[in-house]
Amino acid sequence: MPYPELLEYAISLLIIASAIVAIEVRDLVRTAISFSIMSIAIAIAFYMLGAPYVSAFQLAVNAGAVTVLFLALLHVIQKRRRS
Amino acid sequence: MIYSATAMALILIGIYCIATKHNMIKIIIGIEIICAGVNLNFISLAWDGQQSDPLASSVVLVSIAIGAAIAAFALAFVMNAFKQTGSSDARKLRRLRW
Amino acid sequence: MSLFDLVLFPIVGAAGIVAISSVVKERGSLFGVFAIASLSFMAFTLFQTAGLIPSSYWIEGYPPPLGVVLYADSFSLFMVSLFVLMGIIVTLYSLKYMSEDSGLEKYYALLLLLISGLTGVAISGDLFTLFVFWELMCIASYALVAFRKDRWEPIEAGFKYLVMSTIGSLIALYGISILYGMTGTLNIAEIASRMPSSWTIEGYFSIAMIISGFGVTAAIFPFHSWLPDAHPAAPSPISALLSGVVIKAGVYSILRVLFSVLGPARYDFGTMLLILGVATMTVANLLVFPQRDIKRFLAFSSIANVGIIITAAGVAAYVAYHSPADIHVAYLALAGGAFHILNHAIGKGLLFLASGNFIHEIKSRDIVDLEGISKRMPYSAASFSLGALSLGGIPPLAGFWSKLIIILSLLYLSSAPLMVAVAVIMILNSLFSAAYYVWLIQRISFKPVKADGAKEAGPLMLVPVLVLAVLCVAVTLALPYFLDIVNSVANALLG
Amino acid sequence: MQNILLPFVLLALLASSLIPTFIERRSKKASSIFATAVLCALFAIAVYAASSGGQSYFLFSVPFLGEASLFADGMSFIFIISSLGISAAVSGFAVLAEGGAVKRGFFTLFMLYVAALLGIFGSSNLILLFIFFELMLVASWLIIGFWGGQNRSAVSLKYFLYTEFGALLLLAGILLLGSSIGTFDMLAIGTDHAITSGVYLGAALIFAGVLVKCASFPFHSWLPDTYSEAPYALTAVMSFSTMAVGGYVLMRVFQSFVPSILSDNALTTALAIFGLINISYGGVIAIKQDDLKRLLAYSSISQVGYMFIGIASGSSLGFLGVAIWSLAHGLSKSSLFMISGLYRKELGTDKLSEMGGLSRKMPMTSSILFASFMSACGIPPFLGFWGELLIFLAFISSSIGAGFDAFKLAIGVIAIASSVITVGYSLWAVRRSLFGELPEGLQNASDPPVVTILPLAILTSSLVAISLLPYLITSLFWVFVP
Repeated sequence: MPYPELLEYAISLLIIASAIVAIEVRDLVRTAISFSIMSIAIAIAFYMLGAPYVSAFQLAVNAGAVTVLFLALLHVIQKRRRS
Repeated sequence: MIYSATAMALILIGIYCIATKHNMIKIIIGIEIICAGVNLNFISLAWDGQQSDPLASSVVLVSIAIGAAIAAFALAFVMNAFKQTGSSDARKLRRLRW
Repeated sequence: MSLFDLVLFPIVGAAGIVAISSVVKERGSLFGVFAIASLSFMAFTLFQTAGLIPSSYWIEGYPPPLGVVLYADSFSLFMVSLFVLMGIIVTLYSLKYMSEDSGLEKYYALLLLLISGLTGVAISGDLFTLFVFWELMCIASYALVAFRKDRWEPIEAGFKYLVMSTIGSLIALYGISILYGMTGTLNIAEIASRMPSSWTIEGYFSIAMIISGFGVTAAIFPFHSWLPDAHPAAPSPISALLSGVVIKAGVYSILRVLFSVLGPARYDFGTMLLILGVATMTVANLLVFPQRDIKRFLAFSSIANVGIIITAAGVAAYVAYHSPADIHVAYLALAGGAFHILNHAIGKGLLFLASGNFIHEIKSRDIVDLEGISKRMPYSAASFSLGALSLGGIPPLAGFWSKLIIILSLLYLSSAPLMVAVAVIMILNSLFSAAYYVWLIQRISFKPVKADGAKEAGPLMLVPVLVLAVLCVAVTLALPYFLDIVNSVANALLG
Repeated sequence: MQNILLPFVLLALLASSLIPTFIERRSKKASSIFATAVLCALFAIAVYAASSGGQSYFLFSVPFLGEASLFADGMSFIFIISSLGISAAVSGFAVLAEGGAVKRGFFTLFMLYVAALLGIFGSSNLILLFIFFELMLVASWLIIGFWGGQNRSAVSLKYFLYTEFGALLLLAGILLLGSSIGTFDMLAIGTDHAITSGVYLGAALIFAGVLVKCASFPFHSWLPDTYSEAPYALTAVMSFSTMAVGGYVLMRVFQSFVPSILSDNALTTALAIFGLINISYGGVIAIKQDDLKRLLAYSSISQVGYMFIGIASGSSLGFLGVAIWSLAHGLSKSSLFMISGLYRKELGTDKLSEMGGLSRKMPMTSSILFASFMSACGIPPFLGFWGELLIFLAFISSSIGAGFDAFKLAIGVIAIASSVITVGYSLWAVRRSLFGELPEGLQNASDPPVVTILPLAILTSSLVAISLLPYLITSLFWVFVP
């Protein structure tokens, strides 16, 4: 077996834990960050499963672009709400 | 196999989130979590112990892109709804019967 | 000319519209004409393809089972012809109906993308291509539902539609991934041949995922709740397209995956489909009665009609699994279901466009405000009544025949108590639908006039409605011809 | 025998039904005159067609339905000719009495209605029959909805729902029967079929559908409302058609598809019991009515009973009786309904309590009214007598012929006895309207011109004429298509 099983369990746990944090935490910025962590963990899982290109794409799009999109939206909303 | 289980857990978490949360942004996060779960399932099923099937990789690449597009689209809806109700709470949108 | 052109023409058209719009601003009708032109090219291609089925197409150097494959049999072409027909009629109708809106280049481009996505779903030869075009179709329809984004209703309905439909398509993708895990491929023909010959639990799990996933777009009973919001919120031509063909794309995908991939002889999904179909039509028919908004009224009736189609598919699958000796009944039932797809597309398109004429004139969707409108808008109202009678199942109009075939196939199996029960429920449902459509016609025709200032719609809005009304009648006159077509559809699905 | 006449009659009627709407712009009277002319001409053609014997004409073939033909044997021809004749008389009366002042589009729907009737009586395929059945329903529903009385909206919906319910029962029965036997085409039926549960259930469902359509006892409540709200021209034809269609469908299905079911005791006894209930129930309610139109409506419910008893006899003699009875009922009821329309127009009322002594003021109308009521009672010189005679003769002989059945015999005897009720309400209505004191308001009442009531006179005299030459019908009835 090329990878130790323990690491797989750890990463699965990280994915699930960060997903739960992402939906349960009240602050939306933390939600976005937690979502990003989940995406990174999934990217690691992709890499371990022998799909390095997908992993890179996942990092770029989900952990990067989508999270930035969320943060930008939150920023706009908060700015509007203040004014 | 463990990643398939994780994928299923992610899908359930996502559905739970959409069913119970009222914030529109949380709902979109839920959709993205489901999307991530489905992708993970694909890749985990493509792995036979030695190598990964390139077919699944190409599917997941496109699927990630589609997920991002949906997120962008849904966030545009949130912006529009926010312009009208001044809130991102989906309960403000309950004039329609769900 | 190849299958690929079918999908390509509308996409190129959409790109062309966007390109033109950067030069010529705010010329809605020009974009509309452009859209009609690209759809006409598509129809032309379709005619050329029609003789060559079943045919497949793949990009040079990437043969199946790995590469992207387009595949068309008679079921695919049947659906594509419906999409093109409704697309052209709706675009023609939009020329006048949407002329007061702004951002029409986006409207027509999205309309073409929607048609392209629908077509792609119908002619894809592997499940991955199907999913890609599915998402293209979904995103285009979200945008079109929320096209009038400065009002609250389209935004809310669109968001609700987006959330539910996206979950649905992701769940369907999950089901597809399980199929991939079982066989290691996504090509439809390849999966079918690699599938284990007896049933497995994963197979049933993926069936459940596929039905509930695509079932959201098809508006099957527990997942239907987005439809009565989204269809009324859209502009009338888009409602016609959504109710007429987009929900049929969901039905198509369910049937394609269940029948061509999983196989009705291996898996017993017939009972499941029967229960879902009967529940869908009964619930929706009961929910039609309290509606006072004409478009919600029609939307609920769309759900009921999907229930009828799903029931027909359920009968076919049930027969193929439980009593293969009676397989001719399965062909009959599927032919009835396919025929109902056609009739409902024409009829519901007609109803939504005709009600669009009323709404355009009196600016209200309340049925009370529509009372007696037939005195002022006789042609629209007469066409509306024709469509309503057809969907209410009054012979000799089209809707009667499809219901008749389905009920007949149920009664051929009258030794099975389940089938008799379904037949009874279906007949009761026909009574319901006839009742509420007649009630609607009564309000529109027999009551004293409420909207005094209304006058008949202009030719650009009237012609599409009249064309559909004529089609409603023509289907009856050319019944043997259409029966041949739906028979070949049933053959394509059952092999 | 392939013969073009029958499809010609039907197609001519369907095609010309659109014309009245278009020629109305030129002259108000034109549409009704046109309709009358077409109906009269087609009546003549139909008579000629009947004289050349039974016939069929292949129309089309649909894979799962089998072949569909237009087809007429003697039984069909009796009904076809009578529906054409009665509707011609009714539209003629509308021209003469109303001066053609009927609303735009009325005659289009009216001719469609008649065409649907012809289609029902002339279809060989049960599905085709059902289609014409629904066409009849839609046409009459639209007529009531557009030109009915005050209450038309609610009544037309009630009418539609009841009849649609009946039609769906009929459809279920047809489908069940057809799928059990294997064909819907009565010309393709081979030998007699075994009575399976599917066939039995199908026959029972068809019976239930006919009960609704004929407004038989438990499902009768739509009929009085509909008859009193509908325009009288439609009511006059409907009084013939609802009953004739029901009887024809039962006879056709039982005789052509499953003859052996007519020897099934349970079904025929049920028919006879429904018949008995209808005769007495409808008659008793009719006595209490004050409104002439409602009285006639309840009397129709009562008359359906005779028809059921005739069918319950299960013999050709009984069927002949039913055919004659339907014709007699159609001739008399349609002139009665037209007279009630005339009363409403001339006297301003058709309440029996506000009438009386009209026999002196309106002798012609009164004699037609009297003759029609007498025919309904089955008094000899009128055609109703032959119908009633044959029906009871056949029923009684069926209950003692094949083995003595005391229960059925008792039903027959009670039915004969309860036809006294028919005589009762008829004479009571005649007494109240034609004799006694003339009320103040009606001192100026007088007969309309002779020309106006000419159609009524023709109907009534044919009641007598056919009664004196009954072989006109009986010889026609025995014609069968090879």
